[in-house]
Amino acid sequence: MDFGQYQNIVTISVYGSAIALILIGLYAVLIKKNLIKIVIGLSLADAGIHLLFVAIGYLKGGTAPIFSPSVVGENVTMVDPVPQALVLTAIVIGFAVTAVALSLVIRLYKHHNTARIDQIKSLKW
Amino acid sequence: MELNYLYITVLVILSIAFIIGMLRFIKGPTASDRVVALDTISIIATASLVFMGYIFNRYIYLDVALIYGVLGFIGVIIIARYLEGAL
Amino acid sequence: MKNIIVIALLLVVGFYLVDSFNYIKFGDNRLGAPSDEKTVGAYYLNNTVEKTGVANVITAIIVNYRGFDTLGEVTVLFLATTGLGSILYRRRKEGEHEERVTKESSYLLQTGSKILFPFVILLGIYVFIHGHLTPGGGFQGGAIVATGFLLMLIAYKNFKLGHNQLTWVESLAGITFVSIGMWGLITGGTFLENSFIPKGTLNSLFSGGIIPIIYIAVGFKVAAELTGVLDILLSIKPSKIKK
Amino acid sequence: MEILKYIGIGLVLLGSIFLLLGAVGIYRMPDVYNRLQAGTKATTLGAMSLILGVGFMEPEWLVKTLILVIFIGIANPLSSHVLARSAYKNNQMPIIKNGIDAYKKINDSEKSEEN
Amino acid sequence: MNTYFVVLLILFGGAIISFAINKVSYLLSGIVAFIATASATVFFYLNVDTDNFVQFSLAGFDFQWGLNSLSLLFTYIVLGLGTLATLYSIQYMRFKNNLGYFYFNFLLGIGSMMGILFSQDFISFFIFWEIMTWSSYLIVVYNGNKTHKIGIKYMIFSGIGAYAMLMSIVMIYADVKSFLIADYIDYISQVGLSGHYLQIILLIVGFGVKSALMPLHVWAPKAYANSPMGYTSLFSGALSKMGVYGLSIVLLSLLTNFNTGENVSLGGLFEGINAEFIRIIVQWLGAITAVMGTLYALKQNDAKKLLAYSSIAQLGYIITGLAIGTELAVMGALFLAVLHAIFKGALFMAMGAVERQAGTTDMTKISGLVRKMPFTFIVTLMSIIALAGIPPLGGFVGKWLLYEGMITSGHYFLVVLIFFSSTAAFLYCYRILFGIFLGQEEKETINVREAPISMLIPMLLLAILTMVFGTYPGLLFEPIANAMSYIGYNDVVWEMSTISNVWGDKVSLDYVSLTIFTVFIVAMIFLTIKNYKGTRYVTTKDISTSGEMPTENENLTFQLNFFQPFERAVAPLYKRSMDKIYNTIGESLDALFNFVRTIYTGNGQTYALYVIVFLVIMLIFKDSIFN
Amino acid sequence: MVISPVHYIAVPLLAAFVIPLFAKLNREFVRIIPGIVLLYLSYVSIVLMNQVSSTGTISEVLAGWAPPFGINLVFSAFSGFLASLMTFMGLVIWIYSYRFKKIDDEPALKFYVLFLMLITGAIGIVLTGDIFNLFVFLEIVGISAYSLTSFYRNRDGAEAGFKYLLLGAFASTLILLGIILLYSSIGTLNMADIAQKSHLIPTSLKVSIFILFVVGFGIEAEMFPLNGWAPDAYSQAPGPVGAAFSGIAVKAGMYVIIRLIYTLFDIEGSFQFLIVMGLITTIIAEVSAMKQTNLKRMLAYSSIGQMGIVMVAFGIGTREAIIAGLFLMLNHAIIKGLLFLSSSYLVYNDDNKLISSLSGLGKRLPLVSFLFALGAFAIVGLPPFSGFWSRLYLLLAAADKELIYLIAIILIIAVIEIVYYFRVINKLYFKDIKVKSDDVQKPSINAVISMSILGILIIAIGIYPDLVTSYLGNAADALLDKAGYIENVLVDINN
Amino acid sequence: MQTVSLLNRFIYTWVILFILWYAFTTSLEPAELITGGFVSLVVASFSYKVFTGSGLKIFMPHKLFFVAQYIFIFILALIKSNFDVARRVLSPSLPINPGIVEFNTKLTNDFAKMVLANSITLTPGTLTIDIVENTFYIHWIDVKSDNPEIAHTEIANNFEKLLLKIFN
Ligand code: NA
Ligand code: NA
Repeated sequence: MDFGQYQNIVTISVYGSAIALILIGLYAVLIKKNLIKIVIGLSLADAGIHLLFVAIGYLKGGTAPIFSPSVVGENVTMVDPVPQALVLTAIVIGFAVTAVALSLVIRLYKHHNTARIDQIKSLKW
Repeated sequence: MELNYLYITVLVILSIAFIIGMLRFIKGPTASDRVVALDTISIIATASLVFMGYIFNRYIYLDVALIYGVLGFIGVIIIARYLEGAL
Repeated sequence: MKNIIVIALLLVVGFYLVDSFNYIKFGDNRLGAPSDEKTVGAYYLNNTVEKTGVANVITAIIVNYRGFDTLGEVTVLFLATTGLGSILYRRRKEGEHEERVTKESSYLLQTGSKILFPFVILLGIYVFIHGHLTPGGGFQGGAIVATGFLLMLIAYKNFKLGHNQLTWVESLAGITFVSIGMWGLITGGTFLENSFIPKGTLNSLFSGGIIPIIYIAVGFKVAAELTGVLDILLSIKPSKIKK
Repeated sequence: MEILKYIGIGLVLLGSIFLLLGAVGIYRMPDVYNRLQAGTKATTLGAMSLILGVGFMEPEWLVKTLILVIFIGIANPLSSHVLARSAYKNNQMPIIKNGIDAYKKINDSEKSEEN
Repeated sequence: MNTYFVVLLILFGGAIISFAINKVSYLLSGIVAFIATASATVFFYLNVDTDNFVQFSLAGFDFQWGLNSLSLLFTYIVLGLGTLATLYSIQYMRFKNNLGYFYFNFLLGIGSMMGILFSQDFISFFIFWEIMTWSSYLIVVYNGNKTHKIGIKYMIFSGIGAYAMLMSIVMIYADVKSFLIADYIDYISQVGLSGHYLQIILLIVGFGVKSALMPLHVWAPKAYANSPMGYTSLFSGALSKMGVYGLSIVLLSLLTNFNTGENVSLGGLFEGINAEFIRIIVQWLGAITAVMGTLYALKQNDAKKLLAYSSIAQLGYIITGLAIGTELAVMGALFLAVLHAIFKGALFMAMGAVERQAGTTDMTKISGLVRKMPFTFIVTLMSIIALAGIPPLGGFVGKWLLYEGMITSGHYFLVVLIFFSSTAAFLYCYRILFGIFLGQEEKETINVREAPISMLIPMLLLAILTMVFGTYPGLLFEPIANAMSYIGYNDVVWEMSTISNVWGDKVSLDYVSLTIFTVFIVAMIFLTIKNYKGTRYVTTKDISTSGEMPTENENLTFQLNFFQPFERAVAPLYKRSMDKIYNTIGESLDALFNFVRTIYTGNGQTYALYVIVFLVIMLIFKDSIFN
Repeated sequence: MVISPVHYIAVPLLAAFVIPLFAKLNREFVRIIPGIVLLYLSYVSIVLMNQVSSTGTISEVLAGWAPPFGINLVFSAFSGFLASLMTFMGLVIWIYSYRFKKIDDEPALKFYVLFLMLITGAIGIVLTGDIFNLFVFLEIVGISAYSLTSFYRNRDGAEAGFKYLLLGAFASTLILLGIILLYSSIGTLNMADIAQKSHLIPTSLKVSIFILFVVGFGIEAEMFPLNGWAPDAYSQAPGPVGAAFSGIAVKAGMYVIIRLIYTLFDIEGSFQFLIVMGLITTIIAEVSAMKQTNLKRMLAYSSIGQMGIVMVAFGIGTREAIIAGLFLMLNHAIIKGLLFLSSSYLVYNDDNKLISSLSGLGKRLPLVSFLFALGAFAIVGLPPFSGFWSRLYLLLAAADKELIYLIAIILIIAVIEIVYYFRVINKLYFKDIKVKSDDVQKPSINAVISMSILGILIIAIGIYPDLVTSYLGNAADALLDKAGYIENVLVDINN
Repeated sequence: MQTVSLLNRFIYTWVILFILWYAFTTSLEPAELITGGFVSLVVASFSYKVFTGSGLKIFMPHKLFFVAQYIFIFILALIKSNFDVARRVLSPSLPINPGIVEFNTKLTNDFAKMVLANSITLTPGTLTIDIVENTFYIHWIDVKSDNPEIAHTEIANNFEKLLLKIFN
């Protein structure tokens, strides 16, 4: 696919939407009071990052970088494999962090009987 | 070359289906409605993946579709169980 | 008011980020000609098949070129399980039963799960055994296997998860990964060096040297760990917790 | 093999149309249960047909497409059932035009057991 | 092995041993401490050699240890007073807790003072300085409970002083590329003072804190008064002299050569500063310190506090003398520095004895101890005579020289100030004598006995020394003259027992001493005989007022408000207490700090917001931050 | 098998995977194995440090792929110094926590595994030569740290842990954004390669990437205003973990900031930026420390303040300043370690960890109190303890660059430190005893050994600083030698 | 049903899984087959107890015939039902008359019941909501009667007859 004169618009809209996802996630983290929603916000931001990874690896007309029998020896364009490998790692790590975050939310809820972050500040100053 | 028309036709239809499914997802009105929409969308996506595999002539897309199908199914089940209040 | 400030701040961040991508056009050919190898990605695309015998370049990167990352990543997951266990640790009363779901699921779901369970597990294992040939891999396969267990966990109130077996699988898989890495050192090469098992022919199951072996270990490990994580998360019921 | 290919094309077209039908179904029907009614049947047939069609067009892929078809045949109605049941348990009463609701008593007795 | 290392080894080693041995017996700690100081003293003076320099390298810096005539002079104070104070402490501290801790820090203090005197480079100077500071801090707070605020205040001021000094030292190193004090003096004499005033001022601040120079003195009175008296004698007698030692290096070695120094403009804060200006400031600060110390001393009811303020006043004279810098003034200052160590040491020891035997040194609570503690009385009497500067005891000589020095160099107004405080010193000294020892006995002090012999010996020795130096000041003039010639005062003239002024007036101390001494002995005999006759004593509280009996707890002794009329006269001076100013500063800082910490709101979301705000600021201003 | 830097990672990982299995044989293995590993790694440290000082930087290729195509580890005099320090601190803290009283068997397994991984992650950060790999290790540190912070249920651990996680997740997001921009602009992740190619990035973009990294890693390095998590985490984590945070984890964050500025990017103004941020961090932290009533929290703020000073040192940037910075890091690890470890016993039975509850404990816990006081003396920089030398070095470095205001601020802060540390010492020794002797927790023998090792080190380095100064000098040279770093790592490519 | 031996059930599971493996790989290379045999053995070993209660008997030829027959009528019903859906969905008036009916089944086998339930879901106008013991609850888009017998005949009869043949 060649975007020709629309290159800039495509660039901004593709990266922009991934970045928008990140910002929406961060917005949730900064504004939502509910701990669960904050964790969801973090996951959203993560998702945006993952999208961004995939986007930077994309190459016009590229396919999956797997030399299966049907493509061996043919002249195919493949996308950059590195971001794809990185994003896998990032996803797994994101999952791990989310799991820990949720477990902490559970503990907090148990301890404070609330899931509102602005009410959980016995540690301050 | 005549296959191009097929590609475009099928992809257009699937896209419309996808969009209509999304509309229901957005509209709701209840959580259950949204999950129903999600279920439908995931089936459409699975089928689309298979067709994309055909277009790009990459057999490996079938695996992707299969995995996607399984995860979509179990995902829907989990949400359903959650709505039921079982989790 | 706070909303508006936060939105304004985030918009500034967004502006600068989008602006940064001005230098990096979407879909641009940054890989360059194969010979000048402007990115490491280009090098991988040009050399992986020849040098590792692995069809799936992503797998080659994950397991070999950047195998050290993957070792770390597996560790992160392992730590998440451990951490979860520590954060949510609770001394069980005598004979207390672990309750993951509060309501029995429908008869129909239970029946369906019985049939789909081995299917999903087998699919997962297929995915991580063929990680070097198809788009799957240890993580995806492991995740699918874990999903299979998850299906059983939410369908049955009293599904017995062998915690001992999980520990064994998890540990042995981890030990395998590190040991293969160390074997490279012991045989005089580098850590994780892919040298002591023949590379095989491209696109056959037994190809890629240590890559599929490691990926299988990763698959088992991820499967066990994710299952453990899901199990712990399911067995906590914030709604029922009394202070 | 040309025949198979054309059958394949037919199946693919048919499948995609039914998938669209399923989507329209969940959009138009008035409540969860009726949406499921329409959605499940059409999407199941649609997906099976499309995938099988691809299998016919690429005979080498047939075996794996069959697996997908069987999986969808089992999983899709099953998920619809689980969704319907969960909606009911979640107190989303179906539109009942004729007053016939045999399931209500079961649900009510379960509820009272819980309390 | 080198003399310096051995001395330090004995002292620091003794510190550790006496700390450890406390577990065996509480008496042993003190004995070990005494043995350590005594043997260090003996060893040191047997091997002393001013030409012996030791060089070594540590942490990439060159260190140099050695002795010169000036530091040798101060070693007499440290080791002499140190030995006597440890001896005194054995009995004085008996029956108290944590003696291992006490002697450990005691010896550390003596050792580090010796270290300071050995140091020919700034860095070891500073290291020993700091050890001296914290070990003395640990003793200041030894008495517990009420002392912790005093300790903190001491530590804050010491910290300010030490870090001012450290700042100066690192700036010096950046200029000179050497830590050797001699190198710095050379360097300054070559390049001039211009551009180095900050270094000098900071050094003065550093030494000023220890020598309780106004306005850095506020820690001193309470710290002196609340430490165990055995240590206070050393604290006020020797430790404060380390400040004097430092000041004498700054004022005499660094600044004297620039007496006529050009008026270099540094701009801003240091506009118009030159060497002379600094010296004038220090002279005045010294004099004001003397006056303020005296005024506050007058107000005290507790003899210990009184002496503490008096120490500050005395240090003021000494500093003024050093700052004036003429031969006579310096000589007087150094003479007073030694003498002050002797008589103030003796006085604090005496007060310690009173406190130990009678339970308090509050002059409103006790009186008439002369018959119970005659030797302590004699020591006090002699020391006070020395303190007040009355012939024939040593203080007189010092003051004489000082006045001479000030008058001949034309500092008339300073003379007035010093003279005022000197006269006032006579008043408050009289008060100690009368308040504690003379007057009627109180019934509370009926069972009081004289202090143990091991406490009396050091006190008496010191008292005798005041007399010896009063009669034969030449014994002290010799090392002082050596020290001064080391600094650069050539041809210092002195005689064994005659002091003279520039107009040729001479005082032959032999005869003065002899005369006064005879009178004194006669008076003593007379008094003793008179006492022997058994007069009836009425206690101060045994008074009958017209019809109304005062209650027991109503304090009616004449000691109370002794100087009330005088106080009223100088009341405005008291109002401008430095303490209050520092307290106000402290409180405002406290409020500010309390505000700052609320940045940490405790809300995780706020912290996350900080991150974004920071990120945004960085991004917006990235061109100006990272141009 | 030749000893190589990868042992630092592989051996502990192997151990972490083995521990759950061995725990089934005998519970004691759970406690012992981390110790054996850390002991072995200490041996590795000694061997490698010797090797580095004789043959120079070791760049270890992993998986047989020469950088930039594979991941590599760099054990230079600089990174090796930090790795060795972390290993040593890990060993000492392990000794302390062996028999950590409140841990019963089941959580003990988690504790030791998480603890070992915290150290491993930090060492990984320091040794790795790949920016994404560094991120992975950062997450290892992160997950271990979040879990350890919320280890105790009877404290507000979960709250602290959540805040830590929240900011940690922010950090990850920003760092990943930076990595994305970096990779898409120069197509490499290898740090030496980045160092070589970073001039190819348009300046504006390079600065943006740098800012993303600095903010991200600044969270770990406790830079103000990104350090909101730190006081909470330090004060809520179990005592040995607090020591590990300040002695090990933060160092890793600081290391990255240093690498970014010294090696990866060549950005004008970044040194001054570090000085300013360091000063702000220090001032605010020390001022906050002064107002604390909670002992651990006070130590936490003090720790942040120290890291601010470290930033200042590296911001000055001369060889002398770097030596000072490294010395500060070393001292901070040892001294803060001792303070955290001993304070655990001092406030053992007070859930609020109040300073006021220390009254007179000097009598009840003489050794612990003594060691705490020793630590306090050392941290405020009194001679003859180790903290004095590092501060002196820093001041000299600042004076050399004629940063007079800097000297003044550092020394004013030192006075503030004196105030709040001596307040605690006063409480310990010079207040009436409030606690009954049964109510205090006597330190176990291993805790005594561990704390004594640190105490002895503080005195030993204080009296004879040359014990460490030569290492510090080599480390500083290694850090400054950017060309050497690139050449060492990319030897196959460039030749 | 419980009379079927464990070995029988195990082998059945193994075989099914091996077939599945082949479907996944669609390769007859020995390496794949050996691996598949081993993997399906392992998976079967821990899942055969849940996977099946009836074992190998479904492979008997006459049963396979019934299976084929069932599939045929099922597909017919499925297609029919889709046209039914099309009619309802596309008609502007949405002609529906929904309700929930119940009926009892004679089937005893779990799998059989599930197949029946799924078939009902996919056939015209009906959706299985739940099965409690032997009773099916069906959402019927166009309720003809609330009588269980009539509902049974209308909805399930054809399938059930064949399923009884297959699973008994
Ligand atoms: Na469905
Ligand atoms: Na149906």
